[in-house]
Amino acid sequence: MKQILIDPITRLEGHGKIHLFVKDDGELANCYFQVPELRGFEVFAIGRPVEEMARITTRICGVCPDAHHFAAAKAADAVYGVTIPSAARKLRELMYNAFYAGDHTTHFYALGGPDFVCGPDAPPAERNILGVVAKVGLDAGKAVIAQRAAGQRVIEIIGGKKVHPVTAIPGGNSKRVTKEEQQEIIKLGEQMVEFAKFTIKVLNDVVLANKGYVDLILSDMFTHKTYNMGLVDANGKTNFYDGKVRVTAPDGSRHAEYEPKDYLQYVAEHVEPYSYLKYPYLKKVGWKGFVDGMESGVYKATPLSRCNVADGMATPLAQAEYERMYETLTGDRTGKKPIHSTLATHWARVVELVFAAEATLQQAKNDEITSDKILNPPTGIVGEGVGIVEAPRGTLTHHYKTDQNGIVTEANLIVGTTNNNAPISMSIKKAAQGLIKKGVKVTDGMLNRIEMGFRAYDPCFGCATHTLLGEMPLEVIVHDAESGEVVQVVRRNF
Amino acid sequence: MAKPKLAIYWAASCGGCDIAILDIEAKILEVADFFDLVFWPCAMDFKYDDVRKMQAKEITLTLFNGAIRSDENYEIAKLLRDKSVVLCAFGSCASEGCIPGLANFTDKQTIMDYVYKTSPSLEPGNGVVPQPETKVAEGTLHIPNLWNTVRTLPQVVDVDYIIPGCPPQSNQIAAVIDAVVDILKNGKPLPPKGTVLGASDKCCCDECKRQRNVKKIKKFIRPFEIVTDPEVCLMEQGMVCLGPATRSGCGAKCVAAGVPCRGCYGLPSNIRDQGAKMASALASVIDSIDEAEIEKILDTVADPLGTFYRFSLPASLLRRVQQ
Amino acid sequence: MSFEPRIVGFLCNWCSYTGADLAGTARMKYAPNVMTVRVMCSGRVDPGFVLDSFRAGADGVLVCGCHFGDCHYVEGNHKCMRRIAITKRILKGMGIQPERLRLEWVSASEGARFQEVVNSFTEEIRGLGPMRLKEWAFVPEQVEAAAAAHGE
Amino acid sequence: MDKVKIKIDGQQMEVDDGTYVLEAAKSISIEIPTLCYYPYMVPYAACRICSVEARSASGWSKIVTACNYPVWNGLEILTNTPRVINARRTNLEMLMASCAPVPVLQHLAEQLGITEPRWGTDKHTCILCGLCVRICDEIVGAHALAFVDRGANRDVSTPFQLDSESCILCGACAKHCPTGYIKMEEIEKRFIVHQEMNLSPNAAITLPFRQAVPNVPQIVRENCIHFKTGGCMVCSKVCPKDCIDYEDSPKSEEVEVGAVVIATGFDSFDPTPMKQYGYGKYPNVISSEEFEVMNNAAGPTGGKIVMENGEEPRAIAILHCIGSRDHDYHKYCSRVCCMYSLKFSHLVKEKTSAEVYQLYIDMRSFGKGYEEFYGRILDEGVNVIRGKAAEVVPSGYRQHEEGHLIVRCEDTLIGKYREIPVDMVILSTALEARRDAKEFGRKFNISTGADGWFIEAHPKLAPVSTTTEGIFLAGACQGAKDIPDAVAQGGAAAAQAMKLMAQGEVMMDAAYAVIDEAFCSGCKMCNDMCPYTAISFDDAKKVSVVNSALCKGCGTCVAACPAGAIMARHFTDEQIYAQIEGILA
Repeated sequence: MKQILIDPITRLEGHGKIHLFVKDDGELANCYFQVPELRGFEVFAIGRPVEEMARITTRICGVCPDAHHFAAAKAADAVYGVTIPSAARKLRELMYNAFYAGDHTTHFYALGGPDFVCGPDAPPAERNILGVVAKVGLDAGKAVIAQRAAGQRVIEIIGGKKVHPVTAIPGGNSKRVTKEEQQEIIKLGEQMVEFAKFTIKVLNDVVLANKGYVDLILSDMFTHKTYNMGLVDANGKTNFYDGKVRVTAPDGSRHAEYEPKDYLQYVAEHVEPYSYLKYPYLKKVGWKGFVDGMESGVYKATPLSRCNVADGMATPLAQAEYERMYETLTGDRTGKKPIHSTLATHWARVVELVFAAEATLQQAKNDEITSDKILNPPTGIVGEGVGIVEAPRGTLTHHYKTDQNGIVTEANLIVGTTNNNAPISMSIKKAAQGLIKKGVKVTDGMLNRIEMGFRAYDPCFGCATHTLLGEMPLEVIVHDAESGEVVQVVRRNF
Repeated sequence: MAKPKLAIYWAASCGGCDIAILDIEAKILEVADFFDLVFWPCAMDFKYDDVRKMQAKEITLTLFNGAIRSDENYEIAKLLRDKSVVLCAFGSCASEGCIPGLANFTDKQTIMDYVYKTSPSLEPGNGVVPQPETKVAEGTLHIPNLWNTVRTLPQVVDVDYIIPGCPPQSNQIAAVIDAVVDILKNGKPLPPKGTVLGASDKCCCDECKRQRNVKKIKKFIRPFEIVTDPEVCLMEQGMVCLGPATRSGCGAKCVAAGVPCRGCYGLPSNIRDQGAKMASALASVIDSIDEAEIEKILDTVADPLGTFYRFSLPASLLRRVQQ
Repeated sequence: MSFEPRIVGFLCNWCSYTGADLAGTARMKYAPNVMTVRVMCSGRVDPGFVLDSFRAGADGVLVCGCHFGDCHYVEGNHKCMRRIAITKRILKGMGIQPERLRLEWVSASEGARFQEVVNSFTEEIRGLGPMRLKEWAFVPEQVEAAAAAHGE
Repeated sequence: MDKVKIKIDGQQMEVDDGTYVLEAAKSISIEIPTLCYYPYMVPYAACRICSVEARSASGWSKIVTACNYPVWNGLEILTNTPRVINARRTNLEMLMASCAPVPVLQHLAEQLGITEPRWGTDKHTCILCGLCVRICDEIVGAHALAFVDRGANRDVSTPFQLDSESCILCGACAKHCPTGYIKMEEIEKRFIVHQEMNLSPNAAITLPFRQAVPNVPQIVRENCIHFKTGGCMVCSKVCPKDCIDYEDSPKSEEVEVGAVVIATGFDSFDPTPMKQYGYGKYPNVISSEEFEVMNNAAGPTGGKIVMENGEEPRAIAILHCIGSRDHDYHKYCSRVCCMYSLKFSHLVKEKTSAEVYQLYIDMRSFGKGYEEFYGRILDEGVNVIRGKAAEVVPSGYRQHEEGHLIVRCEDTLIGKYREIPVDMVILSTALEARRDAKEFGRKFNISTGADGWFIEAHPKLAPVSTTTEGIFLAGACQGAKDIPDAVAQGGAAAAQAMKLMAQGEVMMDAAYAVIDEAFCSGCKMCNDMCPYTAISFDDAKKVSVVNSALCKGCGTCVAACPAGAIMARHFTDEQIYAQIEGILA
């Protein structure tokens, strides 16, 4: 028996590892996905003032601190039982959309993009953002950087700081936005929308024009019929900042739609001894292991999932793209029939990117965001609160209990990517099984396909940081499980 | 001549430092152009072996972010120390432990117990706790051993320079890069070892635009309790603000945004314990000489320890909570 | 052998330090466990000094200043009182018994009182037992040993 | 006013027109008896004892009352013609008909040669002259007294004989009542001794204390009639130099000085709590201070050493160490008592023939000539007994010792218990720090020792300096000492102060705080910290600055500075951390 260790693949809280156990005959015996780090935020949150959690939990992830900032802030609002002024709410939502626009952009172009724009089997040297740039035009690279910068700038204006924003406090926001700043945001918003349109064009010309890709997307190797989870607003449309959590079954039927505070009735976390990261699943369905289907509680919380659960998008361009995606992949433009092919997540991400850009511009134009009334200082205290937002990488839950002084006595966090821990493991395994066969030498292309399996989830940290240097090189060491001696080394792109 | 080699590694951290590096925007191209980026886990793949194979001091500059929390972190830290001419603790985690350092208020066992035994969202009846070593049908799986105590980089290896901040502000990073390039290109002398780069010797108040008058405090208030006066020093409005005991360089962004400083830029050069100093300063401006009243006023400080030591616990004089 | 507490005493130059002197010139016997650091005023005592004393291995810290109203610098002792109050909270939070830090007012003429304070505090600390800092120092060998045992 | 020529008993004189005869006569010291006369009031002529004969050049003559008969040009007055005497006699006899026993009248009767008043005598003592009523009205202004009833029942009294609320108990009526009909309470002699220490406790015009500087009397408003009723003002009428200013009141003035010499002295120990010595219980047990007053030639007894009953004592015991060298009171030795006690015995021997007993613990006759003086005392036959008095008891329980005191003690030299009968006991009380020394010291930032005396900077090297620059100590406020020592120390203190002033500059202690601009960010934490306001804010540089001249180097700002920008020279953080490291190494 041989063991193939892919280490590290990506960073959630720390690195991830993939173990491929290969029988002597070359058949894949099994595959394990590990997350070898644990921080324990839930524990050292205890004793901290709940309003500080929005500034502490941002440090769970420096890539999507904004998601943690708002999830914690919303939980804190709930703890103090206070409704924030609509101006504050609009500011938060605006900032969050801008963040989404930047984040999705980088993932699409840097991470997901190359696989399609350049092709999964293209030589690695080309299969990176530079390759993308070569294909779609020289300015694209700069545009991507500009798009990120735009997102970060809006965050800085509203959130106070680019990385680890600080302004959301119980009862609202601490920083007002001036008229001048509003004008700047509007400009940036326009830039984002333009870029979104450009992205749609790229998707069309390069990806959808190529039947091979569509087939690849739809291929069984990248398909998991799991439950889906996502936030929807009052009209059932996708919303990142707020709403009800909606869960739909593999067959598209409604499994549940609940208020954040009820999350414990619907979600539970399974533990495996070889990974620090827990495996959330649907409580009511139950943990049946790493399998999909109606009977397994495994669910996905990805851009695609959000599209699957939502009745559509709230902005025109995004809605159009949404319908086109479903028409192309399911033949039903309403989106009633869920899409299960993992790779379609990239497309869904573009849909969200368009929505985020449009929403940013829309909300930036609302003069209410320059209002002075952005804080309702809390008067009473409830003592418990749950805050849920949609992080780009999945539904993010913060849950706090406090004493009468608002000091945290108990905390529970279900982080974005964690939701997809089980699906990621499954995707990797399925891809590996599809590739590593008797007598087949493990090649670079194979590894990339394996990687495509989890990259679609955009696991936290696998993302933005790839912008410059292209898609992640990978090395697989195939070695004898018993002796541990190396029998085969596959290297790529060093 | 061969490009100087640059390595960027992160141990126990959130990735914000890397994002901050990317936030220098177009300048990143300059970096890529000037340096040979041999090692940037979140930007490119790497194998520890490749680093091991390098010559000693082969890497010109290593920016190391993240605290030291596991054997793996420690291994890499030692490795990079050997291979680098200049090892730089980059960001709050590496230099003082930062938020992950708050884990020093508790211990590994408590964390494991909570996360895998008492967390409300656990699978009903779960008895499984991750093990360092797990036998599966096909073989054995390992996960690195977590330390009970979070360490800072300077505590485990010899560090040349420190770049503070959570994360270091992009403009500061850019400035440091310019300086480094200048040194390498024009053979400028290196700053003395232990120098803090990308920050100033003064404290946060230096960059804070707010009006400061008289500090006399009868009751401490929390950031959300009042609509703050945007012109006046937050501490004079009753908030516990770590600005006075925090190195400047961040641009006082948080205070400008209406929330008090929490000290992410670490302690100024002349003091040894950020928390103790802040405590001393606060106690000094409490407006009472009556013991009972003083205790009352101190009671209004929500979570003094977690506030004074928000970022610096592992680097503080006592380093961790004693049981 | 029995446990001999090591106590750092920060004494105000004008009162307790002179008081200690008086106790000495009066040939009063008191526990030798307190090692004194002279400061001009108890108001000079920085919580950092207290923490660093424990860091450096002290089992207790004694701070002595002038009685209220007698401070040579008007109200340094009041500032000291406030700082000690907050320092005790820090110690508590850090898992160190606040009793290991004691603040006493001893005037220049109270040699006998100084003797009494030192003796009683020494006994109290003796009762609390030695102060051991947990995992303060970083010992690579231990870590590597652990790692080895851990099989990585 | 125009003058008129008159003649009194043959003496020519010129007086202002309208002057009363009585005043004119007084001015050339011709005695005319009076009863109801009081100089500062409108004469009333009630008693008519001042009758004189008035003559004109034209030859007519008549009897008038001198007190209220104004002079006119050419008037001649005769004060002792048979006619005048007869008139006075008649008036007196009439008064005596009701008030025979009054000494004043008896005295006059003698002068006028009355043996048997014609209309008999009675036992009343009020001659109804009304002086009291008029004083109460015109001078005091209390209007508390009046004539009541009429005819034979006429009397002076408060309305309805009730205690009057209008009466302010000033005692003016009693003081001026010619017959002593109106009395105030008797005042004990002992009490007078106390009174004399400040010219009576409730006098309206007093000296704050003897040797007061400036040594001038002042009005005590709460005791002064004028401030009660708005009346009186007699003093202003009496004072020949018009010094009386009722509006004058204590003022406080601010003076800028470069040095201060504190010489607040001592309080003397109050022996009342030491019940065993019966101070305050037995009138003839007095404190050393009271004895000093008694010895004062200007004192209440005119320097005579007398007992309560005014008699000279036959034996006096002087008890040493009352309150000093005593674990229940002051452990220290007051240093001066031995010598002044010896001086007392010398005085007693000098002024009286009384036996003197000195009861001492140790005889501390240090210093120049002291021991010799001790020898002299012994030669004078003073009994010195080594042994502290145990108690003083009345000797009442023994027949032959009525009204005397017994001092019980152990004579440790002969090892016997003794009971010494004496008439008077003098307690040599301890010197103790002023009661307000502590709070007074705070004003100057100087501290007091356990026994309350101010603490000098150094007992040997800086005995007159204090821990505060420019503040010096002189005399007993720094510790019990006798006059020569006090004078010496005073001189030294003055010299120190002079030195400061002469220098015109002060030497700074090297230990003061400095702010390093490079590290100060102007958070202003320290600005209100300094008790000496040595820290100011430099708005130009946006940093705080320490004025090293004002800084005393306490270092509280150093501990407060959150940026570590302030350094306490000679007590830097580095130094202290190094000490911690060192002592625990």
